[in-house]
Amino acid sequence: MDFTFTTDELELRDGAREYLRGRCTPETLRGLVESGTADLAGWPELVEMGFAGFLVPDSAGGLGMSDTAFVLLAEEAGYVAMPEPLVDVAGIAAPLLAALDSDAAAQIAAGAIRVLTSHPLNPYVNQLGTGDQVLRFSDDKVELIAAADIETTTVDSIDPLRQLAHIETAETAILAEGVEAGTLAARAALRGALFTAGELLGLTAAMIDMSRAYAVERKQFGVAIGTFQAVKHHLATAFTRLEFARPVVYRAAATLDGDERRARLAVAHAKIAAADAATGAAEAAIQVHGGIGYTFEADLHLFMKRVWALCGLWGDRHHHMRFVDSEILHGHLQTGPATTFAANGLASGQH
Amino acid sequence: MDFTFTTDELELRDGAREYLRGRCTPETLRGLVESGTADLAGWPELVEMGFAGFLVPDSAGGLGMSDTAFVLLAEEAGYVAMPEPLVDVAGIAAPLLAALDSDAAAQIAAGAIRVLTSHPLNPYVNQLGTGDQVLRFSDDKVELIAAADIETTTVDSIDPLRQLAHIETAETAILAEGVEAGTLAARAALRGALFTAGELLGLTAAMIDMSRAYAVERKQFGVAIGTFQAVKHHLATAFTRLEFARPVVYRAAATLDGDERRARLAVAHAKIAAADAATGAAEAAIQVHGGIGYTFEADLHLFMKRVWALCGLWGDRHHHMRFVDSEILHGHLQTGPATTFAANGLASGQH
Amino acid sequence: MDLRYTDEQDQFRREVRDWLAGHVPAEPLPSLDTPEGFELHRDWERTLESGNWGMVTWPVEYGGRGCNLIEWLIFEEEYYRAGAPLRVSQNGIFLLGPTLMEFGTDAQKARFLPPMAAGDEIWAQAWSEPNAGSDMAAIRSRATRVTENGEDFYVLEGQKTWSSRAVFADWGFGIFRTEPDSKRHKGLSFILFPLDADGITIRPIRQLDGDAGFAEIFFDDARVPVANRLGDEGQGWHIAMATAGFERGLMLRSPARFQVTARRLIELYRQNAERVSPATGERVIECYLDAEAYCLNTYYTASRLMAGGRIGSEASCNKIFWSELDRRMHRIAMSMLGARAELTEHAADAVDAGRWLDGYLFSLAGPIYAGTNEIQRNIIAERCLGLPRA
Amino acid sequence: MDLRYTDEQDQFRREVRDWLAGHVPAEPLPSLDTPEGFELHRDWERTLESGNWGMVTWPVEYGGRGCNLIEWLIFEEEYYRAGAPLRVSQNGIFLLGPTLMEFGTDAQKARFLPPMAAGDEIWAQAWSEPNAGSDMAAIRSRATRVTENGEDFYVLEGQKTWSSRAVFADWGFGIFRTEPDSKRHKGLSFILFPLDADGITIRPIRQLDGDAGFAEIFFDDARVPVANRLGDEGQGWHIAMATAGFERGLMLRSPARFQVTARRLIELYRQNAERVSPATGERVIECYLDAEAYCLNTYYTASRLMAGGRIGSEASCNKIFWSELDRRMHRIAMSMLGARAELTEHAADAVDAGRWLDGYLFSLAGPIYAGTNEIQRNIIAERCLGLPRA
Repeated sequence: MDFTFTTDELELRDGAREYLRGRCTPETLRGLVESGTADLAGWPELVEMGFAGFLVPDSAGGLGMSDTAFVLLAEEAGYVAMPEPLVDVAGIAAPLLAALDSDAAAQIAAGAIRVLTSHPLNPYVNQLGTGDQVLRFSDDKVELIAAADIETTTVDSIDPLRQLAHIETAETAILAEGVEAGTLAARAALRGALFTAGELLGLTAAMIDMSRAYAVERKQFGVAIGTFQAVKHHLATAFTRLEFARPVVYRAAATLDGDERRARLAVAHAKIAAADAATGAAEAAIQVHGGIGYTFEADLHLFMKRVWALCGLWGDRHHHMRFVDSEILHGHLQTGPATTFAANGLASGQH
Repeated sequence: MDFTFTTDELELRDGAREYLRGRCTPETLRGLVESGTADLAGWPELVEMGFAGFLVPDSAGGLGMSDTAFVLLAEEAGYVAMPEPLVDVAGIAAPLLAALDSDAAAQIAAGAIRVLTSHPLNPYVNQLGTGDQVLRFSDDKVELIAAADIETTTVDSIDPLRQLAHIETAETAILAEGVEAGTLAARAALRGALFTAGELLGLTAAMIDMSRAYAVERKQFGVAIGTFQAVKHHLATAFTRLEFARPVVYRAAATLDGDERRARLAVAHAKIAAADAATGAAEAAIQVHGGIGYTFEADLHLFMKRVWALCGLWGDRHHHMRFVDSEILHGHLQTGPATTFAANGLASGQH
Repeated sequence: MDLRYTDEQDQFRREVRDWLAGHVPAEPLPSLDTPEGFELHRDWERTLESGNWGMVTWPVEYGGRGCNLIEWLIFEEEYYRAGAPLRVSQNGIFLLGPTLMEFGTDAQKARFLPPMAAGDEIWAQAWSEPNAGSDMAAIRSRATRVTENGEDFYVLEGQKTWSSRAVFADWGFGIFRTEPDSKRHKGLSFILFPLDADGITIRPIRQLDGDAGFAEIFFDDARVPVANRLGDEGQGWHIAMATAGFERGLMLRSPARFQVTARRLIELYRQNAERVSPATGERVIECYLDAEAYCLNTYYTASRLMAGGRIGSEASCNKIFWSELDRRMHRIAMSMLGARAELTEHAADAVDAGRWLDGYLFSLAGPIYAGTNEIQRNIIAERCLGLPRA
Repeated sequence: MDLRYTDEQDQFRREVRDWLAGHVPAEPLPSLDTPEGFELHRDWERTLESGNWGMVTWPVEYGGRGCNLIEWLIFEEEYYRAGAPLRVSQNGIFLLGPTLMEFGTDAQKARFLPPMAAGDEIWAQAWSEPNAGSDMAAIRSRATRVTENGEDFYVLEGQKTWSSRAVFADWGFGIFRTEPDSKRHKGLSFILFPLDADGITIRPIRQLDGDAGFAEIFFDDARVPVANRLGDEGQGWHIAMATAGFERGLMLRSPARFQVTARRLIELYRQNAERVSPATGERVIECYLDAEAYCLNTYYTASRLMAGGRIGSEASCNKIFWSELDRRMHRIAMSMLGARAELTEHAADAVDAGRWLDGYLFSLAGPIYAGTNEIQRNIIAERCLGLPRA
């Protein structure tokens, strides 16, 4: 039982943090918003940082890192509200293609291609650009489709850095069918929800930090508003929720490959906890900011909007809550002390 | 459309208030608790004040007041945590017996007898004393039973001023049977829930007032704790809930005799709103009081305990919420602007 | 207590309902924070006034019908029931109008009220300044009195912000420091100014949805006649507080608005009942009950006011209640929209044409504007409950 | 990161489980706040110690097993899983014990730790004073150093309150002003005193359930040897803060406690599923998830501490989280009990022998004691987030 990250993982996280906070600043995002397009010209640099091949095995030119470590990376991407489709490409498509022994994994790691995802849980594809490919999951097929073969309709999101599209297509390359396809789609959904939860943790931390900074600087009634207990308590509550959501998300990452139902339950908890923390923090943040938080002049809006979008992705709160309900209230999963890590240990009365 | 109390009603309320706050002080209650029994020797005085016959017609020696006015009286009784069974005797039994042309109504008004209630919604009879009678409601019978004919088992409540008993009996006088009995039981339930909601409003106001007084007086960190924003906000929130629960309860009283389903819905709302306000105020009050609120040394505990008891009486939150659910989400009752007072006016699209 | 409408009240309701049925635009108007939408909303105000519905509670002489508060509530119920457009003139008719009635001279009333009711002059509020948000007394903008060619003027200098409607409106009102070295609440005066005056510059502020719902107003040697001052010199704070009272009080957020939202929320729930989590239905019911409670509380207050009562600091409870209810209703709706919650009105797939998202954005401002809910809770604690100031 | 227990950990769990299965009383003990219950709980502590389970994390020399934090959590899980009695010695073993290890002399450790682990000396805490509740630095009780017959004593004067266990316990600990005119955090010393000493009077305080769960302690010329001082003179505040840190930190409320409550809540829901409102199930699930989160957070923190990390102000988050979760779980349970919620353990009809009511009462104290949650939120805001003090 060791619930810590390795030094390697933490160092990679620190490197990613330094890089992302330097490159993907609020000013950068503001520039992208003003230019009316999420310019993704920065992708090659992300590839160079090793992000694209983060989960691709060494043998295929990737970093061969763990899902746990990828959660840390997703947190950092969330913290800067990074617009690039990191979770799609590097978190879902790359390791899945690698597991299928597809050359595409190595190509992703090398930056030669970007593969996005289309999944029944998500009605749209995000950030689809010329030259990209789409891994499309459905009940009985997993297909790889070139952007060139796709008819798209643009769909407008409140998040100015999300570029959504409906896709329609006929020409596809089928990667898997039948039961295997269902298994792959379920796995993609788990990873999608887990890593999105990671991004939400990062967004939450960012909103708390920017609200804290504002509360220290902004004066009303002759003092910094951060001296008011109501402001303190809004942020302390948001901070507490975040502190307690983190280990929930990390646990889900660490047990992703264990017992299937337990993994599904852990991911459901992770998505619910991270989304609740993020939604609450967004409302606390705008309340602390006051009027300025309601405008394009503060950075906050970009982060709140991303939160609202991500809450609905890879299964919303209802979707995951219904699964927990079916297992806990209406199923037979044991609860209580000594059951939390049950599938990995003694516990749950086997003894 | 006139949503105000009459001058008469307000004057009666003010008289009751003055009387009750003078007679039923926290010291009185404390004495009753220490003596180990809710001494109800004060009942004749309540009769003299006209409380027992409040809803009994003039012709039978009562005050012939309205249900609306009785809610105000129940509020005052709640404000002082009065232990006597006012709602049972004067709010439910007396008017029901009067409507059945029973002599018992006049006897209640005159103080000759006290009639308590036993109802399927409430497992116990409260404050049953020698010489009292019990109006027992069941699905198909309404019976009047003398205490002398009742076998009782005492049941211990956390509220030291509630004296509960299981009752069992064979000898009864049947007042109504079949459909009529069902109607009477339903009416008793409406009145019970409504007037209990009134008591809860009074208890809520009392808890807010005593917390306010404590917050002004108690010093920590060199200042009155009422200067702290967290304390202010706890009480402001409780006060706001109370302000918005009051008209809900008053509306239920004013429409008790109107359309049956609407009346039932209004009472459900009243009980839910008053119980929620009271539960929230109790938690705010103990938090503001700190340790002292957790003891017998402060008055607060008597009021909190009464709240916890009353929340479960005459249908708990679940019971009433399920009714609202059946009407609003799963029924066809119209909602939206112009439907609130619908059964009394144009509205709901008849035009 | 009699909660039945009178025949006259039913008759009035019928009249409103019939008129609205014949006049409310079939399609929702574009946002009033766009140039096109603003003018269409102004047209709607003119249509309303053509039926003499501009502001029914005002005296007949100022374009009203002299309705009492219960009739006003009936009007509002029918207005929201009919899905009629937002009132682009709300800063004027709901805030400045009542203030003018109470503090204005006869000349001011005659000059300003009729075009206000007619939609010919749309008003912007100018309460806040960059350093005077929730701390409204920290006002720095100055109005210096000068006489030129025998005429008395105020020269306005300074900056206002969060001025709603200011981008497209005709007139603005706000308080200015008329006594040079005065502090806090003292030495302020309430002044009306045309937004197209020389020396006034408007800088639109883009709000969450991208529209310019409010603006900064810069004053640089802008001159207005002394007759544009409402009330006495130095009485500005007192008048502003009365106006803010109207804002927090009965009229700004009539219950019908929230009852419409609750009804739509019930519909949304029914459409999604199969996929949402078990608690959702009850959360929706709680919203419905609270919208009802808000309606009941408003009728209760209106009845008491009509019987000679006064509204006091408990108006702060109103502000807290409706703003938190509105945010909660939209939060629940957003949750039910799931992966489509992020879609704007421009997306073909957007549920209910993006109104839930739009409403959620708007609801987030509720606990902030017109005095944050933190300030309102302080007011309740200090003025209604007598807790000491810090 | 590897969230599987090792074979050794599984083996340890088996050992705990087997021992408890053979020793935990079949019937729940009476409340430890009654004379009879207190002694039965003390007996249970002796039974525990007989199996060497008194305080497994302590070094072997003081009656422990030198277990690490993960083993401690496993022990706690099995302890709560077995339904074993509350720890009447908790003020000693969880608060004073760790403090003694850190600040005590070897002689103090040898004198006090073994009887503490054995249940032979039960400790009461004496943190608060009538005017020093959440404001712990407002201590007025004095300890004046005197020498008589060549021996050095402290003469204790003053009053402590909210002293849990003090009615029946053997020893108490608290901080006293050793420097006469010192202010606030300065000039305080941490002193241990026998509750039966001359000059010490205990007045029981009746708590919500009617039992005397805590007491006032009056000191009137009570003398204790100087050797009863823990740490240096004047270091009292520093030591008390460390002790309070333990109280808010990992050990006082181990996750198993809340996981048991969550499991019982799920059972209660299943028994009442037909009659409760639609949202109840999801509210129960949210509690279950939060109890899991609390468990996960504890393992996460324990792992970090074992890897050399330190626990800081974020311990205040713990206090907020468990206390609000506990109150919420019991509030929901009370709601499900409906008309039987008011019944005490003495009522034959009481669901689950009145434990829900009892637990609800206890849970209401959670957000108050060990520093109110308001104070905890201030600490988080100021120390974790760097917001300025008022």
